[in-house]
Amino acid sequence: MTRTELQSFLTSKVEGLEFGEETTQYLTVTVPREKLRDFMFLLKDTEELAFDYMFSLTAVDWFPKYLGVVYHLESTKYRHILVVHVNTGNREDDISVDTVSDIYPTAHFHEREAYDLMGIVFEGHSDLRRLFLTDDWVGHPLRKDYVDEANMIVK
Amino acid sequence: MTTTDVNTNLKTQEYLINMGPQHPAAHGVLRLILTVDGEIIHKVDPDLGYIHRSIEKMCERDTYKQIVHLTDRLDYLSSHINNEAVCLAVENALGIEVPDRVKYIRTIMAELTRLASHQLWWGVMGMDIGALTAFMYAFRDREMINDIMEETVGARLTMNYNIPGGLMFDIHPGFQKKVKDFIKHFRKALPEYNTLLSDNIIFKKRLQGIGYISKEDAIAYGVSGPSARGSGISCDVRKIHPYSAYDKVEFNEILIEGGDSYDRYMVRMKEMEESMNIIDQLIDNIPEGDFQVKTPALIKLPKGEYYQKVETARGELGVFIISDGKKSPYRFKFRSPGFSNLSILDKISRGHKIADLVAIMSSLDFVIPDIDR
Amino acid sequence: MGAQIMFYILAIIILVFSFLAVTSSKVMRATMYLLFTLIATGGLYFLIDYNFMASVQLIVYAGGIVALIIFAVMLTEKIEAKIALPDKTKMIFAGLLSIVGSIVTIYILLSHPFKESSNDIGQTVSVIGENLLNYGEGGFVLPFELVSILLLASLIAAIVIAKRKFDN
Amino acid sequence: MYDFSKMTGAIHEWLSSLMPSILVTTIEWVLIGVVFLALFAILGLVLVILERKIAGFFQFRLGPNRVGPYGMFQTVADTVKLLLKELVSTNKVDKFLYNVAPFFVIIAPLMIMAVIPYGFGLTAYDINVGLLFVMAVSSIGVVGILLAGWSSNNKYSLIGAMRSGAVIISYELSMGLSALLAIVLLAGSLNLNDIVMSQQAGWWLFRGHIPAIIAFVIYIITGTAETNRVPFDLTEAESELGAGYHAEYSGIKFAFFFLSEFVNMFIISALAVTIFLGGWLPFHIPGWEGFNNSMNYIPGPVWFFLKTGVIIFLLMWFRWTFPRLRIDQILTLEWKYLLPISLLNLVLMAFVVMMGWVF
Repeated sequence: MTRTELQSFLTSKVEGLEFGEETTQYLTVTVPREKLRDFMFLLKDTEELAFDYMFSLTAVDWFPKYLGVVYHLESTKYRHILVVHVNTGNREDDISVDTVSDIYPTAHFHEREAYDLMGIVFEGHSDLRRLFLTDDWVGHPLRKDYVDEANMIVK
Repeated sequence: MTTTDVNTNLKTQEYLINMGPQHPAAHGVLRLILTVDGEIIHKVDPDLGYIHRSIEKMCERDTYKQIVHLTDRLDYLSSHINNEAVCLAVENALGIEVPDRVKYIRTIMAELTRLASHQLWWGVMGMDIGALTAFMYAFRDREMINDIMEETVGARLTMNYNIPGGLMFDIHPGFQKKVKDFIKHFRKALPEYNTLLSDNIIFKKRLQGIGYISKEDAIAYGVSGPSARGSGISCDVRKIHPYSAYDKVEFNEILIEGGDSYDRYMVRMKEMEESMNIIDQLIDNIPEGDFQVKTPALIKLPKGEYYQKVETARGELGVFIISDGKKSPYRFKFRSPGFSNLSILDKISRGHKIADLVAIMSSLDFVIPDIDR
Repeated sequence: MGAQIMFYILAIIILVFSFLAVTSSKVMRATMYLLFTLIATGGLYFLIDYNFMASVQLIVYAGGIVALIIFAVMLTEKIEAKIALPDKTKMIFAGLLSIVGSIVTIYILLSHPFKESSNDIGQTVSVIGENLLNYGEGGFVLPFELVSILLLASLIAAIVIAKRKFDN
Repeated sequence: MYDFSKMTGAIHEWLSSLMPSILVTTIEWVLIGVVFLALFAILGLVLVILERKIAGFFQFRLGPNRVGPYGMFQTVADTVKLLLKELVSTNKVDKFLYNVAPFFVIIAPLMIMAVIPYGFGLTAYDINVGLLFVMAVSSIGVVGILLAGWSSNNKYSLIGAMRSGAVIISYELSMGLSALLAIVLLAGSLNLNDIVMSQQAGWWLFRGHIPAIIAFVIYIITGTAETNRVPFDLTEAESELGAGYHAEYSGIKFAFFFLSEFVNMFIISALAVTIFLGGWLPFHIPGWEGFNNSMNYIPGPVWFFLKTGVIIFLLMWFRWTFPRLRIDQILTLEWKYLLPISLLNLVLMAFVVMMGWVF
C-alpha cells in the first residue's frame, strides 16, 4: 500500500489516531496508550497490512512532558513501513505502556532495554528486568535529566 | 541419537553454568547464564552490558560529524558500513546528493568490509567447532583487505572514511590494482575454505539440524542479515531499499530455505562470492569527480525524525535520529542487528548441548560491542 | 630380599588404604582409597610373576570397576556431604564381627598346608585360552560360562532399570 | 641385528663384579628409572616443539623461532616458565584428590613405556602379557582425569572429566578387544617382543591384508580418542569448556597434564608401530636383497623412532585439520560403528588365520 492508502485504511479502522506531517520520511502515527495493543494486533493480523516485522523499538524522553516509545514496523510481504508513536502519561509517575512482546517477540529484548535505560514500565511483560545495567543501579541513564557527575562529560 | 529422544522421565538435577563474561566462544564479553541438565541446555539467559559504552547517550551531546566516529566502535568488523549509515541518514535529512564517485567508492569499501568480516567470522567459526587452522587461513586473506584499507584510509579496522557529504579523502592511486589483485587471489582462496571446512563430514554433522530457525520465528524475532536469509527470508536491505551504488550493480540475494546452522554458514560463504561480483562490476567504472561535497561546518538537521537502514555484515543496521533542530540530535538510536539476533538464541538452543550452543552462537555471528553499544 | 621389601611395602599400602577406605567419611575419598588397595593387590600379583592375573586385576578393578564407581558416586546427590557415623551398638557389633572374622582367617592361614608351586603354569596366552574352554582337569569352562550368564543378567537388568518410567 | 641385551648384560656383569647383588639391583632400578624419566622429558620437549612447528607448517606460519636456532629451545623456555609458576588452586577443592590427580595421569604413560621394545633386546620390562599390561595401565589414567575434573570444584572441569571418562572407557573396548586382538590372533602372543619378532617375514599390516588394515584404521581412530586429541578433544574443548578437566591447574601440575598428553600420543604411535608396522625391524622389500641388506645396517631404535614419528605426524595432521566432534556423535561412532565393525573384523581375522590366508 502506498502512504496515502495506508493512512486512509487506518483512519477507517481505528479512531483517535494522529498522523504526522506529510513531509516525514515514513508514515507516522501516534496511538493513544490504551489502544496500543489492539492497534498492534490489527497491524499484524490484517491481511492487507501484514506488518509482521518490527525492526526497531526506540524509547524517547519527551522532556519535560512524557516518555514515548517509537515502533518501526515493516511488512515483509508488501514492504511498506509504518512508524507508530505511543506516549506515556506524566513523566514523573505515570510511565507505563502495554507490552507488545507477545505480539512481536523481538520486542522482548527491546522493551527490556527501554526499561533499563529509559525507565518505561511495560505492563504485561513476562520478564521485565534490567538488561545492561546491574540490578542495583539507580536511575535510568538515557533520560534527559539523568545526572552522574562522576562518569558523564557534559559539554 | 538426536537430542530429543533423551529419557526426560529420569529425575535429574538442573544446574546453572556461567558462560562468560570471559569465555572463548563469546568472542568478547557476553555472559550467558545457562540452565543445563547434564549437557543439555534448558534455558539461556543473556546478561549484557559488560562492554556498554553509552554510545547513544554520547551521541546526544556530540555534533553529527563527531557521531560518525563513534559508530566505528559499534560493530567493529563493519565499521565502514556503520559510518555510511550515519552519513546517509544525515545526507538524506539535509537533502544532499553526493557525487557518483563517492557512491561507488563507498560501495566498494562496504563490500570489502563485508568480505573481511565474513572471513573473520569463518575463521572463528572453524575455531569454535575445533578446527584451529581455519583461523589462520582466514587471517591470511583478511590481511590483504586490511592492507588496502590502510593504504587508502590510514587505519585498518576503525576506518572513519565516511563523512557527511562524501569521503574523508580520495582513494589511493594504487587502490584499484590492489583490489583487483585481492579479488584474483581470493577467488582461488575461497575454494580452499570449502575444502577445509564446508565439505568436511564432521563439520557438517556438527552444524546440520542444529539451531533451527523457522521462517515465522525469524521474522517475529527480527532476525536479519545472513542469519535470516539462511531461513529463506528475503531481507537484504541492499535489494529492498537500495542505497549508495547498489541500484547500479547486479547481484543475487543468497537465500537458503533450510534454517539450520549449516544453511546460515553457507549463506555467508556464498555471500562472499557475491561481494566479489559486486566489486568486480564497480572497480573499473569508478567515475571521475569530487570525493565530497561541501557541507556546513556545523550541521544542523531540520526538526523531525529520520531513519536509515543499511545492510552490515551481520544484518540490518538502523539509524534513527530525532532532531530538534540543534547541533546535536535529540535522540539517537541504533537498531543493531546483533541485538535482535541475540533475542532468538534462547529459543533455538533449548534442548541442544553445550557444544551446539557454541556452534549456534558462531552461526549467528555476534559481535558483542554491536549488541551492547 | 628386594622382593621381600616390595612385599612389605605393598602389604602396608593395602592395610592402610583398606582401613582408610572403610573409615573415610567422604564418598569420593573412600573410592580413591579402594582404588589404591586394588592397585597394590595387582602389585602383589606382579611380585609373584603372575602377570596375567595382575593385568586383569588392573583392567577389571582399577580401570573398570573403580571408574564405574566414580561415575556412580558422581551421580549421587549428596556427593559433597560427609557420611554420618553409625550408632554405637552397630559399631561395636561390627567391630566384634570383624575381629572374629580375622581370627578365623588367620587361623586357617596358619593351619593350612600351603604347597609351593612353580610360577610358569598358565602363563602363555594359549594355555590360558585352552584352560578357559576346557572342562577336564584344570578347566574353567563352567565358571567362565557362569560369569557370562551373570554379565548377561546384569546387562538386561541395566536396560530394564534405564527404561523404567519414573512416576514424578 | 644388534642384540642390545649383550650391552645391558655386560653392564650387569660389570656391576655384579663390583658389589653385592642387592646393591646391583638397586643401582639398576635407579638407572632404568633415570633413563626412562629422561626419555619422558626429552619426548615431551621434542614432541611439543614438533607439534608447534607442524602447526605452523599447516597454518602458513613459522612457528616458534626466537629461542635458539629455529626456535628449537622454545619448549625448554616454556618448561622453565611452567616450573617457576605459582601453584594456584580454586577455593574449596578436595586438596588430596586435587593434588594426586596429576600423578595418576603421568604415571600411566611412564609405566607403559617400560614394556615397549625400542630395539632388539631393548625392553625394560619384558612381560609375557605385554599388550594386556598396556591396556591395564592405560585404564588407570582415566581415573586421574576423572579425579582432576571432579576435585577442581569447577563445573566446566566436571563436564570435561565426565566426557573424558565416557570417551576413554568406550574407546578402550574397540582398541583393546578388537583392533589389538586381531593382531594377537596373527602373532599368537601377547608379548610385544614376540609380536615384533613374528613380523620378520613382513609387517602385519601388509601380511594380514584386509582385516589388518581395518584393524589399523580402527586402532588409529581409537588411539586418537584415547589421547583426547582433535577430533576427539572435547574433554578440553577450549571453545566450549575453557580447558576442561585441567582448567584449574597451574604451573607444574598443569605441565603434568600437558606432558602426559604428548607422551600418550607417543605411546599410541609406538604401539601402532610395534604391532602393525614391525616395531624396530628395518624396512624390507621382498626380492630386493641388496636394498634389504643395506637397510639392516640402520640400527633398530632408529627405525623404531622413525616409524613412530610418521604416525605422530599423522596424528598431528588430524589435529590441525579436523573440527571437533560432539559427545553424542563420538559415542555413536564408537558403539554403533567402530565396535560392531571391529568385532566382525575379529571374526574375519580368525577366519583368515584359520584358513592360512596370511602372506
